[in-house]
Amino acid sequence: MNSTQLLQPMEQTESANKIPVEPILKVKNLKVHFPVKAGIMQRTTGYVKAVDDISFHVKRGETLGIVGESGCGKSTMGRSLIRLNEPTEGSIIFNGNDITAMSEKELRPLIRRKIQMVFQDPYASLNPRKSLGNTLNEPLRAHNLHGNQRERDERIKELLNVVGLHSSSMNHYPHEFSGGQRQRIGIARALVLNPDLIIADEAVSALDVSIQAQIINLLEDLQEQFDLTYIFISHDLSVVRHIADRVGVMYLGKLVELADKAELYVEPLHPYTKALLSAVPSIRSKGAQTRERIVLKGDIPSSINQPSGCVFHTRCPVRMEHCKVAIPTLKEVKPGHFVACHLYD
Amino acid sequence: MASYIVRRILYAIPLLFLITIISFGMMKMAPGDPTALMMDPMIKKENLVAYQEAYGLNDNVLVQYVRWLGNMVQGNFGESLIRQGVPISDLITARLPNTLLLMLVSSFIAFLISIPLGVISATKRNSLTDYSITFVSFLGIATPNFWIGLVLIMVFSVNLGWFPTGGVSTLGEPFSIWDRIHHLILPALVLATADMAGLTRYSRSSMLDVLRQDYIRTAKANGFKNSTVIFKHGFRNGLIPIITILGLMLPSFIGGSVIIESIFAWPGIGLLFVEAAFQRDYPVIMAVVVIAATLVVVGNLLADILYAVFDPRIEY
Amino acid sequence: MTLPNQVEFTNRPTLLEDHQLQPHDSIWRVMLRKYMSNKLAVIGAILLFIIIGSALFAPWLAPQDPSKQVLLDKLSPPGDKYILGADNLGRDTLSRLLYGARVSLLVGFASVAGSIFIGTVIGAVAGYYGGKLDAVLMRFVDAVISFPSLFLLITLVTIFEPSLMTLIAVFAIFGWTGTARLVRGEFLSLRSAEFVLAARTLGIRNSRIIFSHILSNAMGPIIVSATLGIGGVILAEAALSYLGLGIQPPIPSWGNMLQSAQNPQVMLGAWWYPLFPGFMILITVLAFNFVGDGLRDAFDPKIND
Amino acid sequence: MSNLLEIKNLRTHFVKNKRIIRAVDGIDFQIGKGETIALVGESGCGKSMTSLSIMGLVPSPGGKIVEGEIILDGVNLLDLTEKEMYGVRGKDIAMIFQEPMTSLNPVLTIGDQLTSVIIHHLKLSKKEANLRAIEMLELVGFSDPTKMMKNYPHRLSGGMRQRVMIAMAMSCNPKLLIADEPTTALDVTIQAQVLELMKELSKRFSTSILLITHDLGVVSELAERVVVMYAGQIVEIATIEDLFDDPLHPYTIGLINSVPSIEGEIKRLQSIEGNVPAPGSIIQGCKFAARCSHAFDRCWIEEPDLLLMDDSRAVRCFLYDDEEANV
Amino acid sequence: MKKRFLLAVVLIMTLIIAACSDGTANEVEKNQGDKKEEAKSGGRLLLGTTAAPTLFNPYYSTDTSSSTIEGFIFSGLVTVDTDFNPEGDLAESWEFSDDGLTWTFKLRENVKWHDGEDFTADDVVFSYNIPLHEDYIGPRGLPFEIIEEVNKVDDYTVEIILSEPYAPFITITAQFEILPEHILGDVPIADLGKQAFNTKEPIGTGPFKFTEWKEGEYIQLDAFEDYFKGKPKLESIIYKIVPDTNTLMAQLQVGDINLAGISPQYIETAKKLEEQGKVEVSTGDSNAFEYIGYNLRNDLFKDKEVRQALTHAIDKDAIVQAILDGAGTVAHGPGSPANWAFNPDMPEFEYNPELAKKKLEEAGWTPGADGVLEKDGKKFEFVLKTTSANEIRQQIAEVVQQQWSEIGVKVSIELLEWSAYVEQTSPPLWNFDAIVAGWSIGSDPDPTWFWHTSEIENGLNYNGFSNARVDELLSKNTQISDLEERKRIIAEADAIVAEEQPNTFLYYVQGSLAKSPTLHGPEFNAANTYYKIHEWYFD
Repeated sequence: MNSTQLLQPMEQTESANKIPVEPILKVKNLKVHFPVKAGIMQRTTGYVKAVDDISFHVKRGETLGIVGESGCGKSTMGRSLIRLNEPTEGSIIFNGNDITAMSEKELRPLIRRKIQMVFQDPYASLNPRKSLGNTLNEPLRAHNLHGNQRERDERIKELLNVVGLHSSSMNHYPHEFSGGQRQRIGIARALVLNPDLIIADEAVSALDVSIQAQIINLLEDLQEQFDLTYIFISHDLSVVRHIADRVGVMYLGKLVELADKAELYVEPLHPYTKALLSAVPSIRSKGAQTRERIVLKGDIPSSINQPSGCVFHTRCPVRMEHCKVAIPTLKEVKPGHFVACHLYD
Repeated sequence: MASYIVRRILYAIPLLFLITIISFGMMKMAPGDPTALMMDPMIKKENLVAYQEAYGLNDNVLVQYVRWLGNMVQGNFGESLIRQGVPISDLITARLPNTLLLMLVSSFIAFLISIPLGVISATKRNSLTDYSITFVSFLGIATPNFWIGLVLIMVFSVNLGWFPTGGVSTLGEPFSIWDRIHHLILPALVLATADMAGLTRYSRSSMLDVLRQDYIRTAKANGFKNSTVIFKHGFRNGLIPIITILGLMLPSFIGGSVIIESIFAWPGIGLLFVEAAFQRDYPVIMAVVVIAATLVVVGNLLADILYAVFDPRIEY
Repeated sequence: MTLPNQVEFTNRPTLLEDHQLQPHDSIWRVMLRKYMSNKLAVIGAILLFIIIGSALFAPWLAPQDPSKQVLLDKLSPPGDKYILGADNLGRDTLSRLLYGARVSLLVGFASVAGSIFIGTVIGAVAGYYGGKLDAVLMRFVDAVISFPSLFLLITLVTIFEPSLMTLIAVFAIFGWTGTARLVRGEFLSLRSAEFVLAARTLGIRNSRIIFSHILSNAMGPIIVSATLGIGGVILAEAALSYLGLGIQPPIPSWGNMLQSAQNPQVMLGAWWYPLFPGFMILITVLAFNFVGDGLRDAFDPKIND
Repeated sequence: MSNLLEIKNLRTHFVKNKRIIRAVDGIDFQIGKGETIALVGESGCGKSMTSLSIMGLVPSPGGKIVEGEIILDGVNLLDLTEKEMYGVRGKDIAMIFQEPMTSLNPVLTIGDQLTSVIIHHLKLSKKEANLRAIEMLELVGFSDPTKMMKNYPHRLSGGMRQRVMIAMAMSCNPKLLIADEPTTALDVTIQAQVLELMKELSKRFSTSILLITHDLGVVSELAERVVVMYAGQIVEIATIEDLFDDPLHPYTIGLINSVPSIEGEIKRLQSIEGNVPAPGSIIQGCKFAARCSHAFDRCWIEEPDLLLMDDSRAVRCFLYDDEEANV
Repeated sequence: MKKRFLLAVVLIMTLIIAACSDGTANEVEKNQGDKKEEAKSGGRLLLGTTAAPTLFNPYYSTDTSSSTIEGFIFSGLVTVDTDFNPEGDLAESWEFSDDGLTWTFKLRENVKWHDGEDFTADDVVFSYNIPLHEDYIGPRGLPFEIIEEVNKVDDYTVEIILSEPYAPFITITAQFEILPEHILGDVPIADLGKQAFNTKEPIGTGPFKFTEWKEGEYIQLDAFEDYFKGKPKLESIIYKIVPDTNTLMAQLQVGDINLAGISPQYIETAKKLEEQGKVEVSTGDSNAFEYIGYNLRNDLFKDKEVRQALTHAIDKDAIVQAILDGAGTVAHGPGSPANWAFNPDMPEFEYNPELAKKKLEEAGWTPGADGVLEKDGKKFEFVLKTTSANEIRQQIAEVVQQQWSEIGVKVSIELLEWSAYVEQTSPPLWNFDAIVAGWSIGSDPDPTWFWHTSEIENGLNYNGFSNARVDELLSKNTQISDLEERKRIIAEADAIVAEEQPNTFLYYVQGSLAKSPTLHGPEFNAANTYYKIHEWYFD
């Protein structure tokens, strides 16, 4: 296999696209709980339910956006999908393989090559002691791809080209690059093993707007070019609207709504989604009417003491009595539109 | 906070346990026979054996440890090998107050001098004052402690006669506070110098850290005078990390007492330790080492509690 | 073959033009610049260079055999015959200082190397694997740290006799706790750093992550603490020497040279004798501290000026 | 509308690694009484340094205002002594910062921090200051202000802290409130709360606000006029309507177009190529030329002046230079 | 200083006051006598020492400090005067039977214990029976092995029966003071070592009674009004414990101490102080000698000529001058000039490196390629051990190392911590080639301990020296009560030893005592520095 072939979409992927088949990733009842220790003996007194009973699937080639405010568990969820956080319960099935309980050794050929991550902080996500070339070379060596160093260098140069960096920058160190350039490096690193799925965790949040647009465009181009599937995690609803095909909304570890983006942004069902969307300040332009703003009262409850029943009931403008007691489940209320709210029971 | 304190205390227990194991283990590594020193080489062999038997030196190590630990928990540190018949606890109770006094006073001096210096150094960062203070602190770190002590004795006690050459009080004189203070000044000062330098450096960097904080900017933006900003808003925040540092410095502080007490004939546990070490009086060495480590643990505990008092963020 | 969509990127030739990239600085050069801006650190480095150099070349630099005694010349003042005077057995102070530097520095470097090694291994294991292992190891560290080091040193030295090797071993065995804490701290924070997570998601092996990713980034603080540690060991050896428990004569170390001058007779009558070893200790420890301080700033990514 | 604050040719420079960084490189603008004006730009454009210059809090040593005037109500603040500035900061000009989590002193109670400001500037008694503080807390929406007074900052969420900061800033009836990225660190729903609050307060006290932000959405919510900065200079000044409807400067245009919209679909984002120039880099000609798709020869050589288009409009671009138009 | 019997002075590790007896002793006494009338009583003696005592019970303590204080608190049957002559203390007089086996002591009447009780023969019987008791656990058993039984004849007469004639016996009675039977009589012997009596409330018949022991600081003793030789003139003695000699000297200089022994390294400082009028220093030979001891089990040292050659190579005079600042007398054989049995006429092996080389060459040792002597392919190299606790011996080792190297003998120095040193050099290890060491001679000059073959296996004859003639002479010496006869026998033995050179005898230790000029009474003395302490006084 020569280096250029690797950059091409996998053949079987292409054929797989034609037949509606298994989703690339299926997540069922995923829970990630962290013990909370308190008191004199430091007993575990409770759990932070960072991710609490979430199910969804990701279709090959699509971009699934996950939005939510800080502390809603979206990052933990993203990390648990590649076992950076250990799932407490539930299952994660990637390409038909249940990876929930695999050993690191089993994960290596499968997940460590096929799912990659783009991180938020362009400064912290690169090893300051490694040159760009080293950063990209290391995974190739770890997986014994591209036999010799010359081939690997070729591959790295191409990759740099693909993400819009000059191949001469191989010998440079992270501190010599700007934030936007570093994020390109982060993307190059995610691409180096030719993955199927990329989880982008707040991948553009730390960037200036003008640079943010460059990176978003780049991600879109790459998706098309390499037939990538994205899980795009962000707090920025505008960005998610732009990039995602389907969008899930998280609140306190729960997935409260999941729908195609067209539906979700135009006709949100969950009161939280509605409030969230209305809260986003937007550029006033002629003709565009300002939507009615729903200002939620109070703060997001701490995830240690989650409210009973529906976790949103403490701030919900339309809460009902039984919201305090009964936990709503995620139901498909319209085709492809899931919501967890008692309003739609 | 109560639960926090209780937790800290409980945490100290396994620590103390480990400390006793390490101390005991060290002693048992000793190759020489502790009876060698104190024995008349003309002793009868039967007597020697009887002696070793009487002191349990021939028992299984574990048995010895458990016996020793058990006794110690009850405040019984055993008896000195050299000073037969004298309970070690008597030795310790006679000496410990002196050491504590010396340490308290010298840490007080260290605090009184080095924290303001550190703060000044930080607020006048990169000025001549800052450089001078920095240089002097480094000098303080680099100068052997005992050397300062000897020089001070030569100059102030022997040549000028301003201070006594050592001891806690004038022998045979009736107790007087002034006399005690008079004896305390030099040793406390020398013991303080060692850590003063470090403490100045720490308080400087701690204060620098604080002065970089956003809330300092807030205070400035609220129109407070520089001095108000530094003392009301900066100082207390700067103090908090220093409390921890103080806890960390405790071992060197207590360790320094060994040297200082030797130089100034200060009858504290440091001096007791040196005497015991030279005499290979293992039970005493062990007891002092354990006491010293316990002092550190207790000191750290106090620092933790103090920390919680100063920092409202500690609540659990 | 050409890449599809490559056209997309061709309109960005300016991306890496030189004015966009900061001047091609290696990290080392950046650190060197930061280091050089600290005057005291530069002075310290020069001093160390001289001290270490003269220790290495002691046999060529020393005017006399350091153990040659001319009893009649005991406590000679500095002068033509003995540049820095002679000691209480009529040995040349300068020569002994030069050879003493070897011993003092050897003790400093060797024991710190040992303690750094132990501390790094334990700290790394505790920090990387965390959990129960971490708790147990750290309790142990806490316990060891609770012993005032001088108490431990004296105890062990009296037990094992203060030879050069024992001293080095004892300093190493009880000097590692600070490093262990430091390394553990670095590991704890670096373990969850994004670039380490990235390495994990790329399937890089644990051993490689530990060494190539985490340790290389923790090297800065480790080197700083080592630098300061050497100064500390030299001081501690001097303190032990004061009690007669340091390096034992006739091997000259600055500590025992200073110790043999602890005598009012000498201090009043032959001030030069204690002065020079004392001065060497002072200067060397000072230099190590300056260098350590400079390195700390140089390695600290927060301080940019 | 008379001007509360006039900034004339302000230059604030920094020395870093022996290089001079022109953080603020000659800016002029005015803020009217009761007006809310937004200072917009990407990181490193000098907007925060502008606000610190107004406050007289340029970090020193290193930073220095080298030229210009900052005239508040007829008084040039740069002529005041440090002691006189103590009376201006917090009283005439108040400020809130981006990081609510770290901008409050962790070891003092909310009450302490509020009342000390009030006592300092309004010379009230302890008791009166307490009442005033409680009143302010109520104003910013705390339901139990008395209890809040005894709280320490670490118990509050980011949104609550930002409210406290606002209460503190407003407690002495400032003429000008400088809000430096006040909502950037907050979640959307909390941001909405804080923005509502600021709107309400500015209306109620007719305080002028200088809003510093990179978020055009926030600008559109709050500001009446916008000053766009790039590389230490003002590139465009416009009313909010003009800016969004008819941006003039290519940078402004690029900025607006690179933001994805929550309202509707854009097929592809327009991005501004290249990077924000590194602070301290010396650029000949127009500072934006390297990233500008309209750049022509002159842009690489000459530096354009800020052209006044009309009373409320100015732009720094040769595209609008009559000379060019004539060519 | 009766206690300096034997072993106390294995421990002359550092400095401790040694004793002397030169002709001046009598004169001093006379002077004291003259001044007696005008002497004011009172004053506090601040006695400085670097060694803390352990406990005050002569049957259990082994260190010098404790012995010194025991000497103040208790009295023995006899004491020794400044010339080592036994003098009655609690015993008024004594006599022994012709076979030398039965000793009868007539005790002084009207002697009071510090608590007011009367002293009687019961106390003597009780005390001397302690080390004889089978439950006795303590370090002092050996000297009593000679005693068969102790009998009370009447309230003031005691009879002691020995198993064999033993001339030094009388000095044993000087060394072990009498304890109060009325206080300790009921205590089981096994527990005697741990009694509070020993440390908190010792009761004796001596001139000073115990008042306070301030741990780590000092021991205070106050004058005992009813002391049987008259109330001491000094009001009190404060035995001050100072951690090191530097401090001791500093305190002496400023007057915080008014009496202290001076070790040789500090003699020059003391002399300076004397010039300034701050102290008065008295000096004399102490009853001890320093030497380099060879392990005769080692082949290297088997040849007498070789040992003599080694001695020839050492410049003893330089050592005395340079290291001791002259505070010592070059030695050629065992013994001490301070002692009555000293033989001033022993074979000498003067400093002569050339002769040393020659002798070694005759013995087959020729220089090898590296300058080190060789014989049959074996190099002349060995380890010289000494203790790190003694700075002077350390320096001697360094000097000797160099001087030997000049004749091609290669020596490496090993410094050992004190107890490890004792352990390694003594039976049954004898793990040494050569040592730098010193012996202090007891009140009785009997050299049996050092040189008799019977002392090799379990005694102080660490060298492993064995000489038939010496054995014979030594065995005789303790049987003879005539001093002149005994002196002649000991002199002959010492001369043989000197000829054999199992040790290189380095020098006779000189001791010095510094006192405040206002203090009258103390003079350095090898036999008993504190002789008649109850007559000391301050101006």
